[in-house]
Amino acid sequence: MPLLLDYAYVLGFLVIGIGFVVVNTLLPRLISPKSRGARANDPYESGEVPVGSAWVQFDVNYYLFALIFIAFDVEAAFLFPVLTVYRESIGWTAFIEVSLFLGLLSFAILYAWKKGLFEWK
Amino acid sequence: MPSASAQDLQSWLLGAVRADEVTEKDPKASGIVLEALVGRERIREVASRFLAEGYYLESLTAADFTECFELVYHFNRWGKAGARSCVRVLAPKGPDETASGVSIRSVYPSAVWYEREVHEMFGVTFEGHDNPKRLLLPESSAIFPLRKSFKGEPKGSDVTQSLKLIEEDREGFDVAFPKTLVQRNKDYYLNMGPQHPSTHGVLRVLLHLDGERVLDAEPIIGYSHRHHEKMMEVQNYLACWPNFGRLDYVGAMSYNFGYAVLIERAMGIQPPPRVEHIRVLVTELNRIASHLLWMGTFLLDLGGFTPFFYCFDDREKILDILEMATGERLTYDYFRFGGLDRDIPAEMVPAIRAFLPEFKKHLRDYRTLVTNNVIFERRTRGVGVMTRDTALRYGVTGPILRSLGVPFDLRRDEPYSIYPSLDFEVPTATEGDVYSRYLVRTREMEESVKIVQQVIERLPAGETTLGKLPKNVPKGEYYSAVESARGLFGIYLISDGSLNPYRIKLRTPSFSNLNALVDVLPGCLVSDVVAVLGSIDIVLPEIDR
Amino acid sequence: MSPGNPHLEKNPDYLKTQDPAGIANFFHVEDVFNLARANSLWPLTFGLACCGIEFMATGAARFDFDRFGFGVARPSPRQADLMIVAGTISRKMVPCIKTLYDQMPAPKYVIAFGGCAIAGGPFKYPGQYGILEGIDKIIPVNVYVPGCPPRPEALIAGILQLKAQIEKGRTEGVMSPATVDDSQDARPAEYKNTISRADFRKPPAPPAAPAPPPASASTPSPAAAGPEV
Amino acid sequence: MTAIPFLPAGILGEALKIVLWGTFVVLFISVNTLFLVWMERKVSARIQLRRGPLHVGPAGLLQTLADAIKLLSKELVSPRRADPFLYALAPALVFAPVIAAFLVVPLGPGGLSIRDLNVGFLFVFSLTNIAFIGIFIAGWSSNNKYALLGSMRAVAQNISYEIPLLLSTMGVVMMAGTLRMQGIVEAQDKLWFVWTQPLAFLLFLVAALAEANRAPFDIPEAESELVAGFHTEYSGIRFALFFLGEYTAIFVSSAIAASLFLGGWQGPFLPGPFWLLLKTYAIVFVVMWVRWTFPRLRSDQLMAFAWKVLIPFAMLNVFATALFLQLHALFAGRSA
Repeated sequence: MPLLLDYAYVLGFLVIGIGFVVVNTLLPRLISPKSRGARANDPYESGEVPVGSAWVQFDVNYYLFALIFIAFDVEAAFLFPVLTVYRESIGWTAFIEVSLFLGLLSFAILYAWKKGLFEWK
Repeated sequence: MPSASAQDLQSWLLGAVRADEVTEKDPKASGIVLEALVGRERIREVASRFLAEGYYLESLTAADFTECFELVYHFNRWGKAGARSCVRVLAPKGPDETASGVSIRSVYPSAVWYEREVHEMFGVTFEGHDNPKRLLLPESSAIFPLRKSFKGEPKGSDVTQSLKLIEEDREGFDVAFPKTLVQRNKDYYLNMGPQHPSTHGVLRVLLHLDGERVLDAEPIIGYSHRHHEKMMEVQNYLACWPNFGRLDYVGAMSYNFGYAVLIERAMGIQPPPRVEHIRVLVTELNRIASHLLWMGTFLLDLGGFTPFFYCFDDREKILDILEMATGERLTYDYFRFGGLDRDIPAEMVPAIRAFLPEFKKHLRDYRTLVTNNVIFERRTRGVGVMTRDTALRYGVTGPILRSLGVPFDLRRDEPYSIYPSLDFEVPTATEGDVYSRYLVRTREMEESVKIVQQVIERLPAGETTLGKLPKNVPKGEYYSAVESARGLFGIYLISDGSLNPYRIKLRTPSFSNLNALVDVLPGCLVSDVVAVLGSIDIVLPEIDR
Repeated sequence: MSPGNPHLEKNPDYLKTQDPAGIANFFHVEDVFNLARANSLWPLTFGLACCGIEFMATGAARFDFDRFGFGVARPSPRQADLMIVAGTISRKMVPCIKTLYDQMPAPKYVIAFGGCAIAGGPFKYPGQYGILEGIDKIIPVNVYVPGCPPRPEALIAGILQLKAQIEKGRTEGVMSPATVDDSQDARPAEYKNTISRADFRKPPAPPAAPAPPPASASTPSPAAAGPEV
Repeated sequence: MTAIPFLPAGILGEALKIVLWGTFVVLFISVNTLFLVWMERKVSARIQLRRGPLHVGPAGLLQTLADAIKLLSKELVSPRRADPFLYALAPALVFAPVIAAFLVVPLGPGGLSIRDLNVGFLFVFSLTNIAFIGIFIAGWSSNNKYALLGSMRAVAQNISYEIPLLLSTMGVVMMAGTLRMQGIVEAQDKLWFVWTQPLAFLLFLVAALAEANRAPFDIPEAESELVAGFHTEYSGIRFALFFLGEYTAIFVSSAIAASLFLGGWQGPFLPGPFWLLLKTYAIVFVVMWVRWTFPRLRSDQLMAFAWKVLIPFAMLNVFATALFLQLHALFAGRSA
């Protein structure tokens, strides 16, 4: 039950936050004047006519970061429970296990480093 | 005194063209040493020869005569004085005033912009020029304004034409964005400017991107075109002063200087010593102010906000001092032919004396705050590197050229006024990247401080005017060049002896410096574009004129 | 308001850049909003020429218009309230300014800063081909700040003037007719005709040499009106 | 967690509590952001030889209120050729999670916090990640090129700095032995973790700066490059909501940093919430100070900095902490 209540709190806060946003975006429709002008709603690009759409294929650099992030984030999520109980379960086994895990993680970074992911061509 | 290579060139020219068409000129009176008239087809060959001798294309323009257009090429080289040569090509007028020349863009890429300008202003086409679009005027313009047959537009045409342009703009959007727009390719074009916080005015750079990487960049100029050259043709010589205050409003004193040198050269007069000293004094103070403004905005482009305020604070103090003499803050027209608008007030020199030590201390502050900042160094070192070859082919001058290790400074190399008698250095760097441009400009501020100190120590007393002068300039052609804060500022004047100029061509430094961007930007990241643009120190009205 | 402006004739209610809101001034709510708007004018980061530098100086350390709350200069028109047209309006720039003005959300205000933005300034001469003589021919202007360029103090005074106007509820700008009486007319008086090249390049020898035959349609002009060389 | 006596027990009571707390948090965020923006403008002015807001209200205090009311009364632009649903959704996605992050901030002794979740600040970080999705959607849906570039940068930056942020807290977790925020604060009653984990504190601050898109890591909205970055096309109150989200994120990050490293509400004489606020504002001040001092990094340098410098050091810190705890247990007599 307390766990469920935790989630109720989270949900409640999210709903309140979204409600705040919705109210705030509806209010100006009532109270703001509307501007006229032929190009009022056109996409802004320094006042010029844009050349082509903004929705194009994008550079692969960022995508690679996303991939390596997923690997790391999952591993970090694994690490947290281990570290929480690290103090209680102190002993050389735990230490070696954690070191091993970190060492493997470091190899991943070294690999990406070597592959030149961090230097944009 | 033509140098050795100038003599080589002269003898080569003599072999290439008819002997009577090469004349040696007196640089004291006309600003050039050598003049040649070459055949229309031979200009590319002549230009190649000039390039081989280490000359850059200083300016390319045209003049409208009854029989023909005269295409005027000025070549100059880095180094001591006495090299500026003027080559003319005749482009006979056909029906409806059409004429054509031969493009030298394969030799000097900077000619692309010059030829486009000549095309749009005179209607002269260039063979071998594949981009004959308008440069400064809107694409749909139907006029060739610098032709003498252009007698102005009718009353109210500014509004009708503006409305037409607005209409075209809207239609352009509807074409670019049809109702169902799905585009899935990699061609990513981004307009930076004309309204953009870091293009310093109304420059527009059309970037072709692959992700964050720049594949290609095209500067598009003309958003601040104020028809200075045509305007001066319908004004008398005295009325042209305000134009020079507004061309480069950040370093207006240098432009005043250029015009004063030009007209004094044409009239053969010599201003009194006090005038010369005050001129150098205010010009150097103005140069410091200009570099300060550059430094502030440049760091703003890099995301450092605070130096902007520090620099502007110092700049305000300089403006206060200059305001004592001129009464203006920005767009000075303080110089007069053979003199000054008025003498400096008594409290100005003490004010400068009080300002200089304080400013030197601030320069040290900038060094700790900016020069040694790790992020700043990372953002600027090795970025936007320009090669000497690029600089030569594009006619780059000023601090950008000096950051390549070329100590070319007209105050030293083509001395005017009292600069030869002053003790100062021409700072250079070697890398040619954004960081070295920054270093050169900061050290130039220190050198300017040195000059100001020397001048106030030995400021002579005396007259600040030559009295009444004739209102017209003797018939002939004149060229003057001075070192502005951004580089070489040249004025080419054709006088028919009347009360107003027949043709006046302004050779502005940023025009060439910006043009070289096309070579520097590809391969940069979007963030570097901002750094490189900032490091070039552009003032748009000076480019667009 | 301003007959003779083709822009206005095409869009008669152009000056109303804004359609009134649904609950306009219900319980004086509009007055409250106007008070807030007047005290929070965010200018568009936008300089055209010399006056743009003075605009920057106004934001910088000595003048600091953030004191009055105008310091949040927004580079995107979507977030700006006030367009300070600072500098000469070249015709190439006109569509861009109009677009930016359109893209600002209502309510929006315009300050014509400097002689050029007001009426062409020093770049106006009979028959000029490059500039638009005054931004108020294209978009409505709330406050004019004269000067060439005006001092930063003048800009602050101008914005405070605008602030006072908005607090009073006067938010509409004005437009001017397409041509005003002292505007450009095509007086060709100062425009020269071509001189003959042969005549001009002739070596400075005996004065009265016969003029060469004219090669083009334009009338051959005497060498110059000026005195002898 | 604290029982409020006059409330009915049971589900209804809890629901009422959620609503009351939620409303309080929204109000607090609004007022706090107004103050933070005012503070930012004053701090920047002081650094830049200016005065900052001065004439609207006493010392310009009402300046940001005027700004907020004005933004509320501005027209909302709906860009043509954009994705209208996603465009409207994005501000909510940025704003709502930040509110929820307030849940776990420990406010005072005796377990005083809105709801002390057992997963503690992991929850905060997972929520702030939702905000990045909002930022990305904002940039993508606008059909604006600056916005797209900004949102791409934002996502890449935020995922890159997420890792050092998490890694830098691991040392604290190991020392405290819990993920509960209250537990972590209580573990600092003798010694703040900033003394035992100084490297982690630095790393956390840097990573938090980047997570909040603050200078010198503000490339997603780099004004001089991308005009206004991902919110280029947003006007009026929608823009204000992004602003609100950003400043609240800074505030929450600072509060978390204060709780993790500076002993949270711990402090003599004064009540706990006051100490927390004081420490949080001190960190916020440092954040502002940094912003107005440094130029901006370039996007590739930013990524390289996270992966080449921050993450190795953070991992080293975890390793060193493990070793330290091991040796500490060895010499001080083992407890387990």
